[in-house]
Amino acid sequence: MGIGLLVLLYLFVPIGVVAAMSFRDAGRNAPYSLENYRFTWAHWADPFGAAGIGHAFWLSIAIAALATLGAVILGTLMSFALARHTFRGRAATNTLIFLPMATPEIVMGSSLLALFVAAGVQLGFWTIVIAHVMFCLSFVVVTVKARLAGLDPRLQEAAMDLYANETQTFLRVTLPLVMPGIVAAALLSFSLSFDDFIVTNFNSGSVVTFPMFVWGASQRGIPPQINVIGTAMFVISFLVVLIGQLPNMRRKA
Amino acid sequence: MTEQPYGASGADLNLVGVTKSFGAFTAVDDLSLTVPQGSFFALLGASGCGKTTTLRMIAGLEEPTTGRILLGDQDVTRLRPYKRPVNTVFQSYALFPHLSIADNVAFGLRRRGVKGIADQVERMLHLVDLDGFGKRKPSQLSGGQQQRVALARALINHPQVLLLDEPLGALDLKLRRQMQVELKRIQTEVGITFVHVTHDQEEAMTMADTVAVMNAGRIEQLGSPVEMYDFPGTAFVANFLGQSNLFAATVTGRSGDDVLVESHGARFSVPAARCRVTDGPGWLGVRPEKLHLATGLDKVPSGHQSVTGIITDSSYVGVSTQYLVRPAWGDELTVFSPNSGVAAPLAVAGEVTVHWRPEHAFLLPRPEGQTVAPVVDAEALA
Amino acid sequence: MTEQPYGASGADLNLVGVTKSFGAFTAVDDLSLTVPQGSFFALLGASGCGKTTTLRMIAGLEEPTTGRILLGDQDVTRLRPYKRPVNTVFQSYALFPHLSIADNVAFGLRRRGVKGIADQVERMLHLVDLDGFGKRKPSQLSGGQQQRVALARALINHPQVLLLDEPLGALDLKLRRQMQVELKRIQTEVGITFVHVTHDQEEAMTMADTVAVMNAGRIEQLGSPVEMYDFPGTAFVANFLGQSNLFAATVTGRSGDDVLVESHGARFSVPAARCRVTDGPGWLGVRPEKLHLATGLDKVPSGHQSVTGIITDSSYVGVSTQYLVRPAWGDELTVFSPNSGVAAPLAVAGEVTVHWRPEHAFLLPRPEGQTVAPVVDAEALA
Amino acid sequence: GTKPAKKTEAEKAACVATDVSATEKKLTFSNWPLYIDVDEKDETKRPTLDAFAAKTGIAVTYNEDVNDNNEFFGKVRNQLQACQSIDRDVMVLTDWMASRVVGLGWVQQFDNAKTPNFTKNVLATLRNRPWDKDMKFAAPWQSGLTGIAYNAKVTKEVRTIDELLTRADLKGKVAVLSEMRDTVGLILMSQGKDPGTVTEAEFDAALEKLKKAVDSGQIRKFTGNDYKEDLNKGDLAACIAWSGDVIQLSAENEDVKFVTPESGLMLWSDNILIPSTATHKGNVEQLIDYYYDPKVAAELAAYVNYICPVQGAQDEMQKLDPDLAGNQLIFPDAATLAKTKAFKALTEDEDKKFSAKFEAISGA
Amino acid sequence: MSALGHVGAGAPAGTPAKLAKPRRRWLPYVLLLPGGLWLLLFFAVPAIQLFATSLYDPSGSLEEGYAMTWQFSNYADAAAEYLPHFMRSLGYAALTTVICLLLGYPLAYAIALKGGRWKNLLLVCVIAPFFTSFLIRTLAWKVILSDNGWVVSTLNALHVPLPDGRLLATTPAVIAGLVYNFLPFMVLPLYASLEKLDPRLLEAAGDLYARPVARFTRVALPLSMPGVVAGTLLTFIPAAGDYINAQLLGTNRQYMIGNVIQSKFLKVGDYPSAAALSFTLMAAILVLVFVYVRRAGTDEVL
Ligand SMILES: Nc1ncnc2c1ncn2[C@@H]1O[C@H](COP(=O)(O)OP(=O)(O)OP(=O)(O)O)[C@@H](O)[C@H]1O
Ligand SMILES: Nc1ncnc2c1ncn2[C@@H]1O[C@H](COP(=O)(O)OP(=O)(O)OP(=O)(O)O)[C@@H](O)[C@H]1O
Ligand SMILES: NCCCCNCCCN
Ligand SMILES: [Mg+2]
Ligand SMILES: [Mg+2]
Repeated sequence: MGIGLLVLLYLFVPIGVVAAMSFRDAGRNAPYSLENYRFTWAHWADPFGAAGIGHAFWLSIAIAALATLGAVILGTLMSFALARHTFRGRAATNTLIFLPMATPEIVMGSSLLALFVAAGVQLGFWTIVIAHVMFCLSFVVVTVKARLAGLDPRLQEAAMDLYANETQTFLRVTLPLVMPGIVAAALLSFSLSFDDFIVTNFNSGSVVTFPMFVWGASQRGIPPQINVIGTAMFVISFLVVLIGQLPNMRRKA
Repeated sequence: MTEQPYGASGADLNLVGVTKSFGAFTAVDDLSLTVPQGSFFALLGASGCGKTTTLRMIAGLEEPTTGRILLGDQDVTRLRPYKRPVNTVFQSYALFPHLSIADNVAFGLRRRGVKGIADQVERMLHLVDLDGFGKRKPSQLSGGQQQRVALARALINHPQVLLLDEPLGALDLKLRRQMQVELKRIQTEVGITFVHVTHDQEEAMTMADTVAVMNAGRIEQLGSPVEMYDFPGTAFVANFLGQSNLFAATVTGRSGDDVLVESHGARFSVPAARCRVTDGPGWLGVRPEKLHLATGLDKVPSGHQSVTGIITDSSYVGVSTQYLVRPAWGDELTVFSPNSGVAAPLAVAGEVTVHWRPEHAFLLPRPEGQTVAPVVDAEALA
Repeated sequence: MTEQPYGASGADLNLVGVTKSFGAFTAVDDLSLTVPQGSFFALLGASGCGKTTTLRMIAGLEEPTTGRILLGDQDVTRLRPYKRPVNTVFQSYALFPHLSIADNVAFGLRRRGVKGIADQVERMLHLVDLDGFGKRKPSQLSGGQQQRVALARALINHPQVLLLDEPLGALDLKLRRQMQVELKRIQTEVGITFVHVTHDQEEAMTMADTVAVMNAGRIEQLGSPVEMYDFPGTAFVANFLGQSNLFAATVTGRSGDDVLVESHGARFSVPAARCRVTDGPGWLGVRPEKLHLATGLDKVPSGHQSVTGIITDSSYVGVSTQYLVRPAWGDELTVFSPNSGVAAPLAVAGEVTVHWRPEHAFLLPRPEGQTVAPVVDAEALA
Repeated sequence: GTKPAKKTEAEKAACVATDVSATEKKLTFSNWPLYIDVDEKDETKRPTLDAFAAKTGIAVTYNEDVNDNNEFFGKVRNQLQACQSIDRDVMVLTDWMASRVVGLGWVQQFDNAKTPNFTKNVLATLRNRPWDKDMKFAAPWQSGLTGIAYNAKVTKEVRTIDELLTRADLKGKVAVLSEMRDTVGLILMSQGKDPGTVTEAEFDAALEKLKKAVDSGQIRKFTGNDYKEDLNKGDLAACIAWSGDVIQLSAENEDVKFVTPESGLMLWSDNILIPSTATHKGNVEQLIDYYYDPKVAAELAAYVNYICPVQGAQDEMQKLDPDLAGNQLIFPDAATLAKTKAFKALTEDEDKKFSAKFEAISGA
Repeated sequence: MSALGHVGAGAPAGTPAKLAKPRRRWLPYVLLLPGGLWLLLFFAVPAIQLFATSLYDPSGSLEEGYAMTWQFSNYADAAAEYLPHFMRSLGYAALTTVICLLLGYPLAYAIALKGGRWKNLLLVCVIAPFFTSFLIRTLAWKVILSDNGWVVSTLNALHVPLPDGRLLATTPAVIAGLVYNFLPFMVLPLYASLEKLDPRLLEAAGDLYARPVARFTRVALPLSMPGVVAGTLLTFIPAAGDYINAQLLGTNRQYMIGNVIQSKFLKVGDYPSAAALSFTLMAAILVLVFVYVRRAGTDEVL
């Protein structure tokens, strides 16, 4: 238990630094460090104050949302097929789903780039979305499949027994029950997509996502707003997940 | 789409030559069965004998390999489950964990687009004694309460047939007895056909009008519980429906209305009306509660038949005391002696005479060479 | 480090004023208890009354809030579980799914660094009738077999005390009876102290030398099963250990060795030796099997006491028939009539006289104002 | 296999995007960090650019996303080759890379008639360069010098390249540029060789010296413009750096200092280029013309402290800040220029060979 | 959120559920079609094309074009030249995985078995930092580990030996960055499998004389093996291909194969050799994964 808490603390240390930096009052060319610390609210008052940051941020949010949507829909369908049916080619499909997880991002990113270029596809927003759906897909399948496999098939039988046809059974029983798995998969996808740099960097063309903005900033001087957004993302995600969990926690309490 | 006449005056449930195979394995084997409308039918049998499979075929959750299932004169063999006027109370309740109790109960009516459900749900919850529980989630109920929700959820649809798959299996003894009374009461009140699967023969006997004992995919015997207990058809049934003392015997002849048999060197008689075989090998059987104990041969009432042995164990179970008596040939006999306060308990290791009235014995078929009665071993079959 | 003398000649297990609280809730309340070495002790009580908590404290899996636990004269209250010569057979078996049966059984010995284990494991598997199963994984065994592995795994360590937490809870009736016989046999053979927790009072009674009935964290009564059944100490025990018919009564006086009571306008007597109260309100109790039925007052044997009523239900359970009889004042009486083939069954709705011998009745304390006997409702407590 | 990337004339023509400047008053500008003037009080404002917008009505999206020539080229090459838009109307690349891009036919010509200031004011040394004889492809943005920078808070003065590459107290706290011409050029000069006429043997000898420093752990990093952060923080004690950057940094952090190595400085310039797929050529022409106005050029130079490529800017500077007008790093005189060298224009073959050797030491 | 824990932990025991009978044999194919096509088109096809690229004549260039010469020697050359980088990548990834396991196990264990009603909250704590961009976090590490930061000065004051007296731009810094960034990929699957661990089994072990250490090694660890396998894979694979940590927190003496591939693709433009390196890396990882999964004895891991 003690070690566990220490590890948790370790996870939080950099977040603390980011939060501290978000309140730091310093000039454009001041060193990025906690020395000569002066406090200010200014950056929080204007989180998108640095040129390009707001655009990059909303772009990343949009990409993550679309990629999550795509991956969750495609992945959920696939996990239903894999968890509920036996068919020829099941093993091959499982392998196809495992492979992207076993492939380093750099390999995925570069090969996809080669494809887009060869096909003459204009790199940019949509190529990023396509790439993100691709690498989130496997994680969705694994997550939803696990949930489905733990689902009692008798519940669906009970629904059919109670006059629900196949569609109603799916909508009224199966889907709500698999929902926690889907939500988890969505959260995972969102964070994977929102945070991705390597694959995105290959396939972004001239579009600048938030991680790419950060990457660029790290080379020329980091605007404090980056820390504001970093901290805000942490707090918001924490609250969202927490609120989602509240009913659950109360029940267990 | 032609809707089923839900809750319409029902008709008998008929299974005609129904067989279900899973690959090479036959789970239900050419089963034919009639369950009269409005009756309480119990299916009994060891684990794995095909009870659940039979119910699932009636519910439409499994399709028979061959054979037909009829409700009145409608053939429902290939009807999808949601089109049958049949509902199931599942072994594990299968309540929808994401829905409230009221929504669970309302589920079937909603699917059929019935209006004004709230009232019906309330009445149904009242029937199963769960007023005020509508808003809770299944996980907030105790096992017994969940069981009643499962029942309400099925009953509210007024099915022609209600299937119950070991609905009490998970409850402890006390709660189980309580629920049995409840179930029986509800069945009498609503008057629909119940097909009840259970492991517990005492449950089957207290509740059912008709009991069927299944064995390896077939019906071994079917009848009223009293008759079947009193005069079982096979050694399997004799052992499965309550306990029996069975002696390997051989018919030696006939004397008037009695069949004479010899067992382990002793001679006994059984009324011909209580014999399933009249020559060759047989099992001579007597129920433990039909055996009486006497402290000497002289104390045996006239007309009784008897065997002498040593008491090897006695256990007091409140209502009665169970004695094990070992006769000269070894196999122990079980004797239930009621603690009605009439006789004093007997000591272990003492010699006693076990006696019974010939008309309480029965003679059942015994395959040549078999000398150990077929034991009901759920494990071996599981 | 001083090792425990595993399997050394044991000594009595003593619980002295043991209390266990979870936050504000007291699960076990100032419990004192002595279990003599080598005896078979059963703990009985409704769900949630603190049985498991008691066992867990003995095993060292839970620490008492106050009080001491002694084995002989060694205080083990704060000893870590792995240092106690105590083993547990868990309710759910808790077999290690990743280990073979043999490795499961060998687990305890291995942890203690014992050599030459193979032989012992084999002997132990033989004892529980599982020769040849050593190589299998737990998931490849049936429930009953798993139960026996759990037993073997504990027994092989020759603990001074073996704790059994509803080990038969998950089995069906038939298998359960079979395992009860097995357990009792093994206990007799190895002669170590068994503390057995169960929900099933029949189980407790057949197996135990001493039974303790727990209620809300305290011991309500403790004694030999026969004595407790025959003359329970409280209405709770009377209802929990078997069934009882309890009439709200009031002591009206005394006549020699008999206490006179009045109930629902009728007058009865109970021998003073069978009265737990001698004035004020009381519960007049008679066991269902001690009640007899007569078709008229004139058929009641002299010296018997009686009540007349209408038969409202009869159910045939093979061994006996259970009648419900409603007297003038309403509350139904339960009567078990053995099917020993002596009397003919009685018809529902007929009038009968229920009678009993005064020395089969007992009189128990009744709090002023209570008119409904405390019902054992597992759900309400769960 | 794949087709050659070099475009035929016909392909080049086919690839040039239509100019929509007439209807779209905007342009996108990709430049290096620390290459534009910023309002001291409001860091989101860029005075010269804002004035340009005010004057012409053209809104400029300004991105500081060029960190290293190779890196930037690597990012856009696929699109430019496939004749796809890179969403940029201006990119600023160093001479050698500009020459390469021009050679590949990936940029469009601008109309000299529309950039009179440029034709008139560009420094003589930057006219009619071999790869852009007609001055139609590239307009120098700034020129600059490569030398040594150090952080006085962490180390004492670093005077020579040899010190940088060997001084023990600097071990692990030194960065050199991933820009081969800068790093190798300075080393060549420290070995007494002229980067303008470098031979393969000389190049190899210089690399040898570099390799020793890498292997000994002296060198912490090969950087692009990103040396700036680490130098500023003091995680780098000293590094090879670009003149204007260091002067800008020292304005806020006086510990950061620029040193002219005794063996000399590298001289280069960075050029405005219009990608062939850019759709706002007309707007860019206005931008070029605007920045070649000596007054604007002086204003910019006063902030970025690079060598101003605009004739007449020195006079304007005189009015603005006489100190700066005399600064040799901004307006070098002949004596200063004599101490600087430019790197030889490599043939494609040489470039490939040298780059590979350099990359083997730096990139991995 | 608890379902998040299932990531990579594989399906729980039990056969796939089947409803009635498969009346519509085509249904699974229809369900698989969109996702399957997506993967085929955007994963498999590019991979195959990348493989083709790896066999181009390396003397070509972007400017000149490449010729397909089935140049298998690209692989030999890549392996020969960059063997140290391969070894470093695999070594760093292995070390990272081991440290993640050592750190992640107690954390997952504490959450799963001791978390009680705080379980979900604690799990959120593990995940939430990862919504702050990975680069921002890594930059924060640069601040923390800075040569002039208080961590280094404290360690120096305590005379803890540091490589060259610093933390940043050293192997430990790169490993620390990798560990930090991949820790959740270890914790989540571990949590998922530990959550399923019946605490009664641990009690049973204690009851059977297992001391805490034996309880862990004999019961908890073997039973959480599927989680360990899934976690190690999900950590090892991306760590082996990473280049950001080495680039930001290391020097070019810490560069991993990812840095080489990245520079070949994006800076040098040597596509055949970049592709050959990519494929070698992928193959090496697949072989390792395969051997590992076999030896760990959990076949249906992912
Ligand atoms: N889908 C299936 N595939 C193969 N065999 C099956 C399938 N379903 C059931 N069986 C087999 O058919 C036989 C009958 O199963 P069924 O579930 O009907 O038994 P049961 O009588 O309900 O037993 P229990 O009392 O244990 O519930 C068993 O041997 C079982 O293993
Ligand atoms: N860890 C705990 N925290 C809080 N309350 C607890 C805890 N463990 C047990 N209890 C409570 O203590 C009481 C006794 O529990 P215990 O498990 O001993 O009951 P039991 O007699 O074994 O019941 P059952 O027959 O249902 O197994 C119950 O009300 C239970 O809710
Ligand atoms: N901050 C602006 C730096 C510009 C550097 N240009 C690259 C010159 C390469 N020799
Ligand atoms: Mg069944
Ligand atoms: Mg318990």
